[in-house]
Amino acid sequence: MNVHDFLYYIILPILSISSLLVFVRFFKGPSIVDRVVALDLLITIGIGIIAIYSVISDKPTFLDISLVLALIAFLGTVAFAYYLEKRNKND
Amino acid sequence: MEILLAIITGVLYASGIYMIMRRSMVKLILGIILLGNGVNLLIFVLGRITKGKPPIIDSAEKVLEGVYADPIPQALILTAIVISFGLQAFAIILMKRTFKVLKTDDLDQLNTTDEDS
Amino acid sequence: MIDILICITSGLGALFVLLAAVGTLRMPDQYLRISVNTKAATLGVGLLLVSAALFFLEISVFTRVITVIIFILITAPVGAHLIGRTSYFIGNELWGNSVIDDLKGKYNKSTHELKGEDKENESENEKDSIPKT
Amino acid sequence: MLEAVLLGFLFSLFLVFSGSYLRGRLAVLSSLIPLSLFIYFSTFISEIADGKVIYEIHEWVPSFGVNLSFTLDGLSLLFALMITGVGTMVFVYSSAYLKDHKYLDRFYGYLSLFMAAMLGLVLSDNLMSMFIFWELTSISSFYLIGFNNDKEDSRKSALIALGVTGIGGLMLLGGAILLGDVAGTYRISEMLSSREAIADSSHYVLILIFIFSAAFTKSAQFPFHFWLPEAMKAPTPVSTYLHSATMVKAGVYLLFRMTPVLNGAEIWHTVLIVVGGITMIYSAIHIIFRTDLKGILAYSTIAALGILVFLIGIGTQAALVAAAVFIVVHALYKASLFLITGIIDHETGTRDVTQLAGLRKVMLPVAIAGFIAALISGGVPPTLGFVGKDLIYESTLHFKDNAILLTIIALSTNVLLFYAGFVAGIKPFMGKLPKKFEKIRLPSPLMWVPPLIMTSAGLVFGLFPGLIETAVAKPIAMTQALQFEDFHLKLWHGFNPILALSATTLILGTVLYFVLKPKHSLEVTIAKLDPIAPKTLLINLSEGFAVFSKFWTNFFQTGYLRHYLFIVVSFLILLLGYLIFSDFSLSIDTSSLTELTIYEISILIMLLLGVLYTVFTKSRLAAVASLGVVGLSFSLLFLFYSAPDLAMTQFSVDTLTVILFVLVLYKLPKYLNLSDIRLRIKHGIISISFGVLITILILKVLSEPKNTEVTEFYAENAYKLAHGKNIVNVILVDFRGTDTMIEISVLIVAALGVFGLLKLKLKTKDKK
Amino acid sequence: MTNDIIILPLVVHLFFSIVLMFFWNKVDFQKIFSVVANFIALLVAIWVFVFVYNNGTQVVQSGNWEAPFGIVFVGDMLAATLVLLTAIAGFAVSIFSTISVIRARLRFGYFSVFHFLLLGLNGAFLTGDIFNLYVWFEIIIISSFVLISIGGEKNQLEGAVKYFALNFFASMIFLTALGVLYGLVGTLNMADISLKIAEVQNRNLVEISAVLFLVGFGIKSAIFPLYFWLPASYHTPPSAVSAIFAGLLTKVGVYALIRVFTLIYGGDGFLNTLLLTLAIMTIFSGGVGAIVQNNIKKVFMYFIICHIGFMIGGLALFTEVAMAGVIFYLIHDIIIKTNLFLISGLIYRIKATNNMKKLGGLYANYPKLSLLMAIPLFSLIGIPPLSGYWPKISLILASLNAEQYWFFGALIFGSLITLIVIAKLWSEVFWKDQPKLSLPKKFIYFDQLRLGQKFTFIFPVAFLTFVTLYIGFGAEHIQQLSQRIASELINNELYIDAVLKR
Amino acid sequence: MKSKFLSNILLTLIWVFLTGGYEFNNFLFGFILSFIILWILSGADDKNSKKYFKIIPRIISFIFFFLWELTKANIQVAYEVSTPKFNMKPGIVAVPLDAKTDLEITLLANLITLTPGTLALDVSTDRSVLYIHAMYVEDKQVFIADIKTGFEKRLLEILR
Amino acid sequence: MRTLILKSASSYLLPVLLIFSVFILLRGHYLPGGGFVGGLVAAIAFVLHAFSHGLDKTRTILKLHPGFLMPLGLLVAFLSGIAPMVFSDLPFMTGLWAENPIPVIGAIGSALFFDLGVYLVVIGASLTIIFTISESA
Ligand code: NA
Ligand code: NA
Repeated sequence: MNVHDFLYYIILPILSISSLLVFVRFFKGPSIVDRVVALDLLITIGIGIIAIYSVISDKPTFLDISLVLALIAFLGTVAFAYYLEKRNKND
Repeated sequence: MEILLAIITGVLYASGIYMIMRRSMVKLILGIILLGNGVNLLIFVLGRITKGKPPIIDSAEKVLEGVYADPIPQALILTAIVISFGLQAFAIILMKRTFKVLKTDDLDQLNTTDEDS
Repeated sequence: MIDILICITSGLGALFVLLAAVGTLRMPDQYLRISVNTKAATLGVGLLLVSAALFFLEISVFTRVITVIIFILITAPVGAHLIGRTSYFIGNELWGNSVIDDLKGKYNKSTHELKGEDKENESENEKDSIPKT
Repeated sequence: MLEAVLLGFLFSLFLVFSGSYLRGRLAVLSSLIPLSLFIYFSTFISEIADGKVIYEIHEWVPSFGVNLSFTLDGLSLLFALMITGVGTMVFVYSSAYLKDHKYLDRFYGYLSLFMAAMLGLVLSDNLMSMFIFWELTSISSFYLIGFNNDKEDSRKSALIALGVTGIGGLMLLGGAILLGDVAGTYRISEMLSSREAIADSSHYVLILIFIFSAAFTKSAQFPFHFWLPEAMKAPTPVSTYLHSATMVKAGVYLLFRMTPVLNGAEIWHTVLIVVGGITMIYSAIHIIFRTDLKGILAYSTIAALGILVFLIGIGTQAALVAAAVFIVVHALYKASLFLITGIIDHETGTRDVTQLAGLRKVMLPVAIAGFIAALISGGVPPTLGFVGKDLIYESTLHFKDNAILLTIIALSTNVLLFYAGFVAGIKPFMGKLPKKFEKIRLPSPLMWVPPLIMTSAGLVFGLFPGLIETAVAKPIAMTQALQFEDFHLKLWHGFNPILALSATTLILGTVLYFVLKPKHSLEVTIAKLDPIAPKTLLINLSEGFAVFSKFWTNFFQTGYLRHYLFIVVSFLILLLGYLIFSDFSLSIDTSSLTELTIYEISILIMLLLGVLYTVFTKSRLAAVASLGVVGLSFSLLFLFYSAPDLAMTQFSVDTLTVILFVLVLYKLPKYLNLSDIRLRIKHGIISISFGVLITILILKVLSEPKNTEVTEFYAENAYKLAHGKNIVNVILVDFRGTDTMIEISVLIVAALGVFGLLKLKLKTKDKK
Repeated sequence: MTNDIIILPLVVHLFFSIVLMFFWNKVDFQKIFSVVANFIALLVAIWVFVFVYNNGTQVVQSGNWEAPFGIVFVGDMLAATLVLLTAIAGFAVSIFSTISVIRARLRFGYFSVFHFLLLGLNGAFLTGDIFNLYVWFEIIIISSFVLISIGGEKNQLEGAVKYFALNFFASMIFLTALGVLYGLVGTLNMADISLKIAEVQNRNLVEISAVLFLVGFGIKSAIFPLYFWLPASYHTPPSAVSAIFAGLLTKVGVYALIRVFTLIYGGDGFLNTLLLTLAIMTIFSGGVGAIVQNNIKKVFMYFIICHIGFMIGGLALFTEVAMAGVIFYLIHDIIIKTNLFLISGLIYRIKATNNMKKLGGLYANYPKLSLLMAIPLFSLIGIPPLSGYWPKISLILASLNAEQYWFFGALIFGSLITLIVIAKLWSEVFWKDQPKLSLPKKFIYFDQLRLGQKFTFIFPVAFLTFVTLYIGFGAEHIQQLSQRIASELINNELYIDAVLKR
Repeated sequence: MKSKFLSNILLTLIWVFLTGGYEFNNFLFGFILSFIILWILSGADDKNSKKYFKIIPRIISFIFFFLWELTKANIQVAYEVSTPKFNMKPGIVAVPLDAKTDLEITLLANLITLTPGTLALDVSTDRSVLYIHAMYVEDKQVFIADIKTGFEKRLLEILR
Repeated sequence: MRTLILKSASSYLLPVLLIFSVFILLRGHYLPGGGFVGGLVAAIAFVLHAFSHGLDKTRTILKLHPGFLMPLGLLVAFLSGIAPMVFSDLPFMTGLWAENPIPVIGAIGSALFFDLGVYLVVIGASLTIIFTISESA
């Protein structure tokens, strides 16, 4: 088994399963906070997936996408927090 | 894979259409977004998909050769995404303003302009 | 050699990510979930990025990976702080087995001000009273 | 001739800008226009009587074959003289009748517009330009009927008249176009040579339907006649001019004109005789039940028009000559009677024949005119009416089928017309003058001289029928007949069945006049039949149609967005479903498809769940957050499928949208569970069907080959020619840079819109 | 620069919308500038028209990429004509806007967005690329969204929501069609598509893509049963906005249908039958709707729908005669519908209402103005020899020749309804005495305006009326033009040859 | 001036790292670019910075300390998450702050958050107290002492 | 939001993100990126700043009204589009390229200016939209 196969057959599936698990939390909630946290985590995992995928497909430039993802995920969290604080109620 | 993508596209269309037929304006906009995503996916899939070969010429090369993804649908979708973003942003604000003026987001109550006056 | 290193870093990374995922699923209250996922995921993703850097072994990739990691290290805790604070603010309860809650009654619901330690004793007694501003 | 036609138009145009000069006394000067035209056309009489036909062509829209080509022959000359002649009288009369009317200038404007249009109509040799003038007469009639536009009645009548003649106009258009198509020309004079081709054409019947519809509506034939009594709401000069003497005869004119072109088949004759016959009898009987002078005259006009159509239907030379003469007769007496009625109305304030009596004592000249008019109308010798009546009987008696029946119809009609003429022309002047009318004085001569002139003309022509014979009858007969047979008009034909019929008419008419007194009760009686009258039927029909319209419109235009979307989507499903299942063959080459991997599947599952969660969650915020999941999944998908740019953009945009949403959401109320379950199921079915169709569609397209010429060009030349290696970006900024330029403009406009929507708050005074 | 002459209208509008954005707050400057810009655009459009008329179809390959690899702009006679009409309508409406649109709205980018709208229209007419057409459509609809909602009044917002939702849906369907088409032929250049689609084996899929286009464009052009957004929204914004919408927005949908169905899907039996059926229903529904309305703007709106049916039906007949009728009607319709909405704005300024029941006495008080307004009204009906009459000759002839009696009936029905409803309108609004009503006091009535302001109100109406009169009395020129366009459309090889330089 | 110059250099370096091109031109471009950005942003922040060369060893030792804490605590959490029963004693603890500046407080809070088991929830408005959510609060005072002598002290050594 | 942590974090993030955005913009012709994403990143940087510091503070930093960036960007794109028409009698949007490529960015041409225009427009439009909403929120 070479690195490629290792990443392809072991790492990526683990990451995929992780994201599905997180999605379960997203689905369950119960608070909107949980969902926001889950979304944030999903994106973080997405960054990991991109990193591994850039290795698999030998395209280092994909890593830049992960930076964009990280940046925007952060903004999303900030916005949700902003909203929730203003709204002051659990929806 | 294409079959799954086709099904997902169908689901996106169906969901989008279902949502835009709800009474809540929020759902209308959610529906619009879903529909927009569905359309993008449709163009993408119909442009034929290719894995792991982005339409980027290697730094050492001068032409793109072999198997590669069709860049045209990508460019089209990019344009469509940006346009949809503009429209969606506008729609969201329209919703806000409408709620502010009409005090409701129930679309069924926005039915006076069709009446004769 | 480098391959083994890649396997180790990526394996650990994936493991931490999985850990974060399980933690997020299992932990009993929001604060714990936030707590768990912020670090585990940060560490995990960091390791995954490192494995990518190891794979390419190019200076440009290396700098890029460092940038992403630094960025995540800055944003993840700030995000956690924001959402954790918000969670408290909107009234999400701590897990039943929690032992202490120093924050209780410290937030002013209308001005969003947070009191410091000194005034703890006064405020704890009148936690729901409307503060004079 | 163009100048002659244009003169009226120019005059009315002139009045728009300087109408105020034409008030009061000066008004009578405007009758110089028709008068000069009358004189102008009179100069052609001798030429035309010699059998000459004058043509004049002005190119206008040759690509349509529509040109202003005029022809002056016996038929058009007769009408031109009538139009200008009666026109002169009416112009003069109006100057007194409407002396102090605020809008006298407008009135003259419309009137001369009408006159010009009518002249154009009868002079046109081109069917298309004839149609144009035809429509203009309808429009000017609309304005004239509605002249007293502050009264709702007038407006309504104007509308009815316009509606009925409007249908006819469109039919004429259809007929003209078809005829032009079949004959290869719109010129009537040239159509004659295609007579056979037209009769043999598959469109012949359609052409007849069109032409008949046009003629019958314009000339108030049963069952379209009802607009004419309605049109009597117009000021009396208008009734005189348009609705008895000229415009209503346009239909007759059309039939006359088209006779040589179209009368090749039996159906032509049958229809005209039947319709004309019914119209004659139907409206003649109606006369008995009327007490309003104008009502009586209106129905007698319809009857007269019926006679004309009937005669054209008979179509023998005698009948056509009879029709021609009758046109003159009718114009003279009916116009006079109308003018006289106008005088009575003007002076006494009533047109109720049961109240009018003895007026000869206060307005003798009017009474004289009325008397002569009644004689002409009754066909009493030696008036021209007698000549006309003779000719009618002659043609019915000698018709090949059902001669007796036709004669009886003609006789009954004539008797009733006799009665009508006497009631209108004689009765108001006879008997004892009621006290309330004693103070009445003879009005201005401008009013009573015109009827006197016209009736005298009727008398003179009666005494010298040769005048009419050379100027009217023969030239017209020449325009109609394929083989002209010579004839002579005479007062006295000797004792024959025709004379007997004429005598019978006079006797029966006189008896009827003395026996039958107009009574309101009769009017009430006939009113009972109103529910089945064509007018009522049409009004009911149009009201029913209005109800239906409302239903139809409201059925679709409910105001509910979801309803609109539902229809639109259903329609699309219907079309797509039909097409997809009409050729349902899915042959997907699975080997050409990309393989499945676990990470793709998990991303797809996440995408799917995210979408479904967005749809079904009860929390708006959760739905929005779920969109974030969808965006992420998309982004990863795009990455896997070699679209890094898309991945970046999709994700950024989705997140930005989510942020916008979040910023706005807290101002909005929570979801309410608004739609009921049945609606949701209905919409669910529709949505799912659509989704399924889209899926099938995608699979179908994927099973087809795709042309890659353009893609290959980009792959080959992106770097060489456009200096870029990221081909997607090269497409965006270079190959298809224009798209991008507009795309960012869209973004700008959206931003401007957002800015305006949120910042702009209209103050109350700003609101319009 | 003469090579690129046909895209000058685009350059002008884009440039001026940029400039107008820079002078965001200077309303008076914007007014002058916008009118000047539209005047320049008008001159340019005339130049383009004359140039194309004399030199035939012009092709500009943007980016110097030869077709089908880049985006081409194609100035054929149809496009040049529509560009000219857009310029005429735009010029009139911009003048009207300076006086009729309130300052508050002007301060929020009205003119800039207005120029973007005109830019979009011109682009849509000129482009030879199907995706580029989509993009132009989007700039059109976003501008129209902004214009329809600017000011944010209750009615406007209600209308805007529906307008938005259905038009967005239309765009999505358009994109879907595009995706399917691209998936089949792999090209976006319309001329190229026309050639390559002939090679597609699966004709069923070709028809499906056509139907998708039909629905996408059909919504925009307001055909049955896709028009509902129009009566829900067109009357809600200021009249100047309604005017440009009425004149050009639905017509750009018609244009797209014409272009696509002549160039790409020419003469398909199923499609033509479908189009014809829809046309008949459109005429019927529009006509029937017009009967019901009491608001003059709404009456005009339903006539927009009704008369769209005329054009769609003509397109469906797919003969040169019919097509000439369609083009003539299109030319007539753009000017007349724009003018009618300007007129409704003028009436509103005079009486503070557009409701027929509340209106009256216009003829008594404003006789000359009334007669001026009567001309467009009569032209709408098609009173000969005014402009609406001529195209009917071609349409009727074509329908009878094709033995499409239902369509013929629909034409007659539509014309008759127009006649009756307009006559009713005339009688209510112009003839009837002004009913006694409490009128808003704060409103600035027409009478209270200064002479110059009055002139600014009337000039655009008079200008468009003059154009209408020219179309009517100069019908020979218009018909020759229409026939030329029709022939170019039916014989689409000319277009294809010009674009692909074959 | 000095701090600005330093930020400028820093940004230029980031640019060069990002682009991975080490030619003079790229340095120049990066310098100009960051100069422009700093110019645009001028007025946002004006903190003085000093003694760069002294603190580098401290930074390095701090990084190792941090990594150690990170690993240690992660294992702890891993154990917690992967075993069926929870042994946690969570709670929110108010920790008085010695850190004063924005940067100090922020860094401290972030570092605390990044190490497992603790989450810096918020800083009181008067900046006197940091509220920390912790998974294991056996004894509040011990916990506070750990934080103050561990992270805070080391961090302040670097920053001051 | 009154949180010190976010506030100071975003102050430090802002310049880094801006530099990153320019990076994304410039490399677009060779690698994934370009004006649109670059512009979005820049816009997001400012939005973050606005969330933490308040709009007014961000405005003072930005100096220009974001609305001004829209016409400016469009003008840049427009000029790069018509430059070939005006200067070289070439069709609209024809690419003009400098002889020698420079490092990092690669060949300098009108396409680059076009992308710069896109970048500015995207910043302007996004910020206009978000700022407007925040203000009225
Ligand atoms: Na921690
Ligand atoms: Na170019």
